[in-house]
Amino acid sequence: MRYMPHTADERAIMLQEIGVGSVDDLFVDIPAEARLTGLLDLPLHASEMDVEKNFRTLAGKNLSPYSAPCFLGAGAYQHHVPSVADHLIQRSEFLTAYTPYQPEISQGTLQALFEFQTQVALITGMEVANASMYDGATSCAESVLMACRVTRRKKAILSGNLHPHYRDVTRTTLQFTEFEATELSPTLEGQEDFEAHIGKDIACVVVQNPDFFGRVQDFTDLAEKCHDAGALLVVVVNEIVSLGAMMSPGEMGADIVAGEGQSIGVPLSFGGPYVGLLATRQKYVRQMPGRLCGETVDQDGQRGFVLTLSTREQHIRREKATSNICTNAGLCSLAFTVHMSLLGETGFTNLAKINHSEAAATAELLNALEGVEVINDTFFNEFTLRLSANASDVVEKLAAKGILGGVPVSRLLPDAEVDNLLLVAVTETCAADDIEKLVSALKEIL
Amino acid sequence: MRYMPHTADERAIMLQEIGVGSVDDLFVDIPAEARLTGLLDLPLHASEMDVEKNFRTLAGKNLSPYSAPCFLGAGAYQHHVPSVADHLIQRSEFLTAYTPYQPEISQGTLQALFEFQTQVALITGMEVANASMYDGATSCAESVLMACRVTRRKKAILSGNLHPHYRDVTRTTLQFTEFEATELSPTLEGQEDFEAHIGKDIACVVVQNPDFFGRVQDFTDLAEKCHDAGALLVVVVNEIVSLGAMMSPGEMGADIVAGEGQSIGVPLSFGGPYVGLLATRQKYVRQMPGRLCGETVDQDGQRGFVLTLSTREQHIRREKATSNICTNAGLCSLAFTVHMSLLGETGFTNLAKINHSEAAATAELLNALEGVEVINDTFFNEFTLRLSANASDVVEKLAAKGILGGVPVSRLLPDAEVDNLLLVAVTETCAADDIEKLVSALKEIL
Amino acid sequence: LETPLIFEQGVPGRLGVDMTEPKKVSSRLGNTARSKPIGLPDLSEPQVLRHFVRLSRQNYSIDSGFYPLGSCTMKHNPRINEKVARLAGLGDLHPMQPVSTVQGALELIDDLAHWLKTITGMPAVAMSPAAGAHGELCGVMAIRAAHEAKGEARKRILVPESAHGTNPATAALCGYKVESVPAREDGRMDLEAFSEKLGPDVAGVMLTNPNTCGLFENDVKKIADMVHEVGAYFYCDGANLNAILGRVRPGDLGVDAMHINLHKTFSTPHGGGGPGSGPVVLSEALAAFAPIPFVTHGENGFDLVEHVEGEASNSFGRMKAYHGQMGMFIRALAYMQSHGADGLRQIAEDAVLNANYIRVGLNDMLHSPFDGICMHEALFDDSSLKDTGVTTLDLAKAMIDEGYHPMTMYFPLVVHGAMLIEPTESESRETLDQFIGAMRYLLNKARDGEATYFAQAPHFAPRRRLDETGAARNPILRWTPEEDDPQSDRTLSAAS
Amino acid sequence: LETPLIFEQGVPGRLGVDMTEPKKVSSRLGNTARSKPIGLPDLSEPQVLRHFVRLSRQNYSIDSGFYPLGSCTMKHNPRINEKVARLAGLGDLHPMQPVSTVQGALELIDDLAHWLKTITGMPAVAMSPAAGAHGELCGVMAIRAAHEAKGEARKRILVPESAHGTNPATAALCGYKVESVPAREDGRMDLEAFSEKLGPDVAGVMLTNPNTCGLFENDVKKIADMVHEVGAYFYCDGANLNAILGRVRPGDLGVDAMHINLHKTFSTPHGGGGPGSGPVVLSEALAAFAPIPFVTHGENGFDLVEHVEGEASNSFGRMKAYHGQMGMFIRALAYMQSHGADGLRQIAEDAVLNANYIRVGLNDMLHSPFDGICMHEALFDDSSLKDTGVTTLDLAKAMIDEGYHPMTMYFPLVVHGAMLIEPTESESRETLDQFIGAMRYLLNKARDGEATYFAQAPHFAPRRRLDETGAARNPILRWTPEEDDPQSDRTLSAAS
Repeated sequence: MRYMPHTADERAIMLQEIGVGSVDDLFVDIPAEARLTGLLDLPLHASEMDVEKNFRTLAGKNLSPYSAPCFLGAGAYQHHVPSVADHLIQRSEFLTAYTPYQPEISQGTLQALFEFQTQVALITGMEVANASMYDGATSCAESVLMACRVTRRKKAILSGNLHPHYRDVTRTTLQFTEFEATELSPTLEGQEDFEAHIGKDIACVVVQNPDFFGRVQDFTDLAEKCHDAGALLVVVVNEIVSLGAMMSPGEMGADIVAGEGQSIGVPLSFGGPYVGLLATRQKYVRQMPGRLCGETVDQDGQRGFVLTLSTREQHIRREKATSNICTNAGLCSLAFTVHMSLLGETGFTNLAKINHSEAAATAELLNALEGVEVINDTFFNEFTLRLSANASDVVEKLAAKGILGGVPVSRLLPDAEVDNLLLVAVTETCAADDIEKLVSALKEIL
Repeated sequence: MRYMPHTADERAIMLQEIGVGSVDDLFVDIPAEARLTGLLDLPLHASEMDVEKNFRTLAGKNLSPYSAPCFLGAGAYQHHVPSVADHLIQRSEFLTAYTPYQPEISQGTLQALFEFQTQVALITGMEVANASMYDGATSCAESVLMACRVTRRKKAILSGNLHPHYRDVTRTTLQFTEFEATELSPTLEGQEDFEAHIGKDIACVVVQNPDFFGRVQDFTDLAEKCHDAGALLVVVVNEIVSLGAMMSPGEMGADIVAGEGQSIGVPLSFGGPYVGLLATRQKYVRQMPGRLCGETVDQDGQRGFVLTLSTREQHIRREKATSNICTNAGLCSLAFTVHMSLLGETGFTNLAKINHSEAAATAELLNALEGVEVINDTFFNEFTLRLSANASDVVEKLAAKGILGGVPVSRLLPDAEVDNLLLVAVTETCAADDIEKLVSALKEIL
Repeated sequence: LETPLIFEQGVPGRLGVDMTEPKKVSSRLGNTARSKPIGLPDLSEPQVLRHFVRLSRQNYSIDSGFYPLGSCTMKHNPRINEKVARLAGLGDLHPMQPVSTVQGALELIDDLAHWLKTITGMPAVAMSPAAGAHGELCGVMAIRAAHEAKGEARKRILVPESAHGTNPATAALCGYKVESVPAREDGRMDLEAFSEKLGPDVAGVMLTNPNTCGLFENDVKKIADMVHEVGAYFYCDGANLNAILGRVRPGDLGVDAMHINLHKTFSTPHGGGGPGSGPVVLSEALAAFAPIPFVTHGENGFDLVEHVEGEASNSFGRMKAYHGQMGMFIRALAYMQSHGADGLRQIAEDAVLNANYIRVGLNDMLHSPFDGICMHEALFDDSSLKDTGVTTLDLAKAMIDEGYHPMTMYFPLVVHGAMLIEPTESESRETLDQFIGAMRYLLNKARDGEATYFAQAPHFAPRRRLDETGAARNPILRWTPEEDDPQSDRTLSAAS
Repeated sequence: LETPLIFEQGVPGRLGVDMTEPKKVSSRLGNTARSKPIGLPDLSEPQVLRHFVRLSRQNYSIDSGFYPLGSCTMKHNPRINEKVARLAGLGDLHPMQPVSTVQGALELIDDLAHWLKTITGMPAVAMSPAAGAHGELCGVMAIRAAHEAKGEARKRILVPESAHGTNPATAALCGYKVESVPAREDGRMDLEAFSEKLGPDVAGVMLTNPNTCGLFENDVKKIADMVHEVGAYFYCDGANLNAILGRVRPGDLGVDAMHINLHKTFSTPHGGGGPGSGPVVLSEALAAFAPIPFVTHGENGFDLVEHVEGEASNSFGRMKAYHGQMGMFIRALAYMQSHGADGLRQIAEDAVLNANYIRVGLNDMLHSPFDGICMHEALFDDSSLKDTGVTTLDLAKAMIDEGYHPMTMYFPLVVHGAMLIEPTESESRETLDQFIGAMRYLLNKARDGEATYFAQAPHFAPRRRLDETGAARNPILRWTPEEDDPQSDRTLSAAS
């Protein structure tokens, strides 16, 4: 086996040094009746060549969005990731390093995390951010827990237009705690009436911007109402590119931003691993979950970085920790940092403008089709269509033509009466002829 | 432009520091009438995303041997290259380093070259090797020039079964020198009669093993005859994997080995870049072309490596240099070294055995088909078929079925009457079902 | 050479990514358009590349040296795994593609599930947890859901003293009271104490096996029986699965739930802290409560169950967006296929062999708190350093100068000044011999009274020892532009 | 940490690559089967990976720092080029596939040829030369073939003193006598001397433009006319093409042949010494003599001409196996497309801007042998170091300690103690300022009489100065096993 160095001779010598007769003697603590004697019922070891073939075969059974016009969004977005980002996360010193608990030999990872935290704070308009969470949905759930700790209250209000997965995960996370969530119903039109629910027992209101249907809103008023009631406003952003063109949640008065950072630097990868963002105000930092990297100096007075505030974490606080989360999204946050560094102010804002203008132009084209209506008054790079036919059927027909035409709303909201609704995302990766193909295919189908 | 850092403001400041009014002032030495005023008639700059798309489109117009059963050889062989090799040559410190003229900060490249030279010397059975040449064909031509320098004679004899490209390149290289080559005719059967040509004016005899048709021979006798006449024996090896199973040229008495190292570590890449090997006896080292890495010590007595014997090279000897070659195959030789290190003695010899046994088994299968005859008495992993039809036609028909079935001999030897001959190579990458597909397709076609 | 922060570099207007001009269309952003700058620096591509290459060179990594890091299973990370994870048609799939267009992806998940179930001898596996701790959460939620389905409202979870901190943190997140069970003299859980704490209000026990002292809990079956007898469930922390692959199946030991750290045991890799992936294998008793989504196999190929209804009606819910850490699944499956049944068993054998080789190589100079054979990691305490003035921390930092990553220190908590060394199966005997030699050299040096040398270590790292206390007291968690009002700056970084 | 040779590691039988067992078949090797071991070491995959990662960390590279290396054009190497070169269907094509299955590959070559012809304003290009020197060989062979076709047997090639050493070496390989033309005071070729040497037996002139002093030969058109007047051809060494991209086309200057170093101007990259690629653009007069193979475009798409017959009947022959350095073609084309017509021109402008910025930043402390504006590189001589006891070499080695690769030294030969600095367009003003600062610091230090410091430099590199003389005197060009007879060992390494 290419990954293991010992030859039979070496093993024999080592056993002798240890003073046992056989490998079995090393496993005597395993109850005799449970010890396996034969091999597991699995294939034997395979060469690298064969392993590669196996995966090529599996890959061949999928339709790659790289070879098909792709208009899929619903919380995960196809963007062009510069090759430098993927190259760098494969560098041995990043890829195969451990969690930077030994700062003297981990400044690379640590400084990159410090830069990540700063970038996330800047784009969200918040004061601080942590070193990443699993994904946007878990970040959302953790934000609610955090808001409950901060306010010492037990109830959260979840917007009906929060991504259904985020709502599900928050519900799942809260179900065995002392906290609970009031979930509003999805609404296609008009504002949600949060006021009716905000009371002195409310820890936070959770909204999403752009929301699940793609609409964008200014939540400044809501933030004020929350603060008046002593509650926090949690703003979820799962298309982080939108922040290049939109007012930041911080500007709107958000107290916590829970974001999905996949759009920047991270491949779609069938849903994971992604990179959860969590940003907040400096004063809440000790209630914040997850890992934090801080600036300090070494013995010689040189600037350096360390993981810090670990007293919030499980290693020390155990059952009193702020959260049970122990890892972060490591390489994904590094990819985010590299991609964001490449974009810079100029690139990030321009990318957002391109996404928005392409989406706006496409929406107009589609809206002009018979049997298609764009229901959004506002949006960033994703909008909802009402079709004259069942959206799932249409999507299947498009797929048969090699087009990934959108996400049927009913796939995520099966209980709502939304069978004809289709989410369509348009990013910089949609070329003019991709859009043309979609338009003409929809013409044929509808 | 993402690769260039200056903004317009910066350029203006820099021009001011330099003391000129405009960029044009930096180009005043160009004759006015030749200065370009507008842009070249070429597309404007493109984003990384668009560039990637362009190349995906081009790639889509080719049939990848990864997705087709592939039996092509004729001097270039598909082998599985471990992912570690390709990963390492992409490491910044190898990929973006300059030629190691500053040894203090180039020990990585230098030690790898020293290891390369040793590996090549070991597998060819020679005493020393250089740090690589452009490819096997140029290495062959340089070997002839070297033999002429060593023997101070002017004539070379080229086997008729030398790869036609190698013969062509040698002819091209010699054509304007004082040296000349006698080219024997290709022969499908029997031994070539070198003796008739070896005289006191002959600098070297050049043979290939396995030869162009795939046959293998022991050249020990020929080496003796050459040495008796004061000539050198040059042995060309373009399927270097064969050396894992065969007597080395050194054992046979070769004086120079010119090899193509592509099989180890280097992708097919439509013919280049490859890695030329050149190995010889220590006593001829100062007549050897190309770069050499040698062991030495630094000021503190630590072992280190440097480029050495540069007095043979153009920087110093100018028109009296041993050759005009200035670069080596750098990254390709590194890939070779990594792959060979992974293989080791056990792996390299086993790889050769697998190639040979797969080829032998396939030859038997094919020989049993109607209209197919294997003409080789001996071979390593490639052999020649005599078909009952035109080989080029058969190859086109196979390609239409998605099979890369072999190389028609007539593509390389258009003048010989060999229209029905097909070269078939079988390596470890040919799976059982690939071979089955070839067999059944040939059954259908013939 | 010092590497400034990315924010301390760049010039406004410089480009690192080329793009076309945005189309001119009327904005659909309503009243939310951004009016203020963000404050990101503009750099060219070469600058960014060089910045991160330089940063990386300040890191230690497995590819550059040995990591004797107990409890972390820092093993070789094969490059083929990275390669296949990036294949077109795998790495680039959108999670919401029609299932008809992702049959290969679903097959892959199903295939990985099969390997995990076979390796552990368990009937079911929940694939979506995103990391080990997330897997723990999954397992304990399944336990709580199972109790609730039976109408039982149990209150307590028992956890051994030596447990990872995530165990109690997880139990607390599921509303359980955590009770700690002491260890015996031999480093295993005290069965008597355990038995005393066990009762009808205990929901489950969370045990790591092999435990964090590197020892196999040889009473594990008895423990399982006791747990089941009171109607509780047995959660096994799978962090140390590496030691027993192919030698024993947790399912045969009575385990009800166990998470598997794909980034440890199956090398997906660590990546400086993530991403992880923590599928959870479940017993028959808990299988019905598994989270959504999961893959099923029907007439028309593979399908995804994405909602809590029908066959998922007992599911405790959804743990993350989409279907799991696919990128890690690909790498783990490639790793498993590469090893096969024979290689997996060899992993465990060589990991345990290597740990014992180190134990024996050092046990005349370092004291083992527990006698006899260890599993995949060798545990020492700091009694040998007594009176030398050198602490476990000092010794660990001195290892850096010898070219090694420090071992795990001060964990498990049950051992004084603990040093936990896990070599993994990846390392050769030469490397182990060199490491043992270096450790012996340092221990001799400590005994020779060179405490100052140790207190100053590391001497040759990119940084000397860092002021971690200061960092925590006055947390500076982000860069702030200098031109900002220094007052507000100070407020920002000094506020608690 | 020292890195032993790969041959000093490993244990026989260890595996770095897994394979199946060979089929049992009767051998077809005749009497050539290997009977002796080769002597290669056996290592595991992690060992090999770690070995080369460690080696790499002893290298300087563009990605880690600035390379002010004159005449070498060490610019940014984009990663997208590496990515597209590895696409399935490009990087994995076999050169002998039926042309019907490689239409995209042939289109790519044709497309690159179009870019090269347009950039240089030349009607034809030979794609197959494998490097710059190989390209020179191609160009001079075409010149000789053209003369021979006219029945002329010319004897001499004229080369300026400042030429790269490959120029005379190449001319010699084509059977020409090389004559050197001196430089004028202003660093350009002496036209009078040139005119004197010119005559009907001159086959051609080889000129580098911009020349190796970093200056544009402003008489170039006159030179071309003079050359053509005597029936000779004008070869231009394209090593410094970077400086004039989009500002002037060699074809408009009367050039007959010029090689293009794709690994320099188009960044394919250097790779520690290769592989290169050196296509040669040719004038109408020389086009017919181009080497085989070449791509043509017919009714059925693209085709390859692979033999010297028909439309290739004047070809001087084949220069290498197969069709050229395809891997480099892909990277170069990606680089060109990324820049476009506007970016290519910007390259030249910024490269020249940067060189002049350095020239001006140092010219009060270092002496420029030639006055005025330079092109893409700034040339200094060592007169400023006179009496300091510091040589150009010492200064260069001291630059290593400041974090820089040394500049090019002692080239061109026409300048005493030459220092040739080529920053390229990739570097930012901040980097140039830092570099100028470091150089000024060192020059002040030299003037302050710290010659010993310089003589000892580098102090902080992986190695101190190496004994190059010893290496050449007693060349040890390979590892030899220690168990070998020491006598034969000595023989091996000491023989001349």
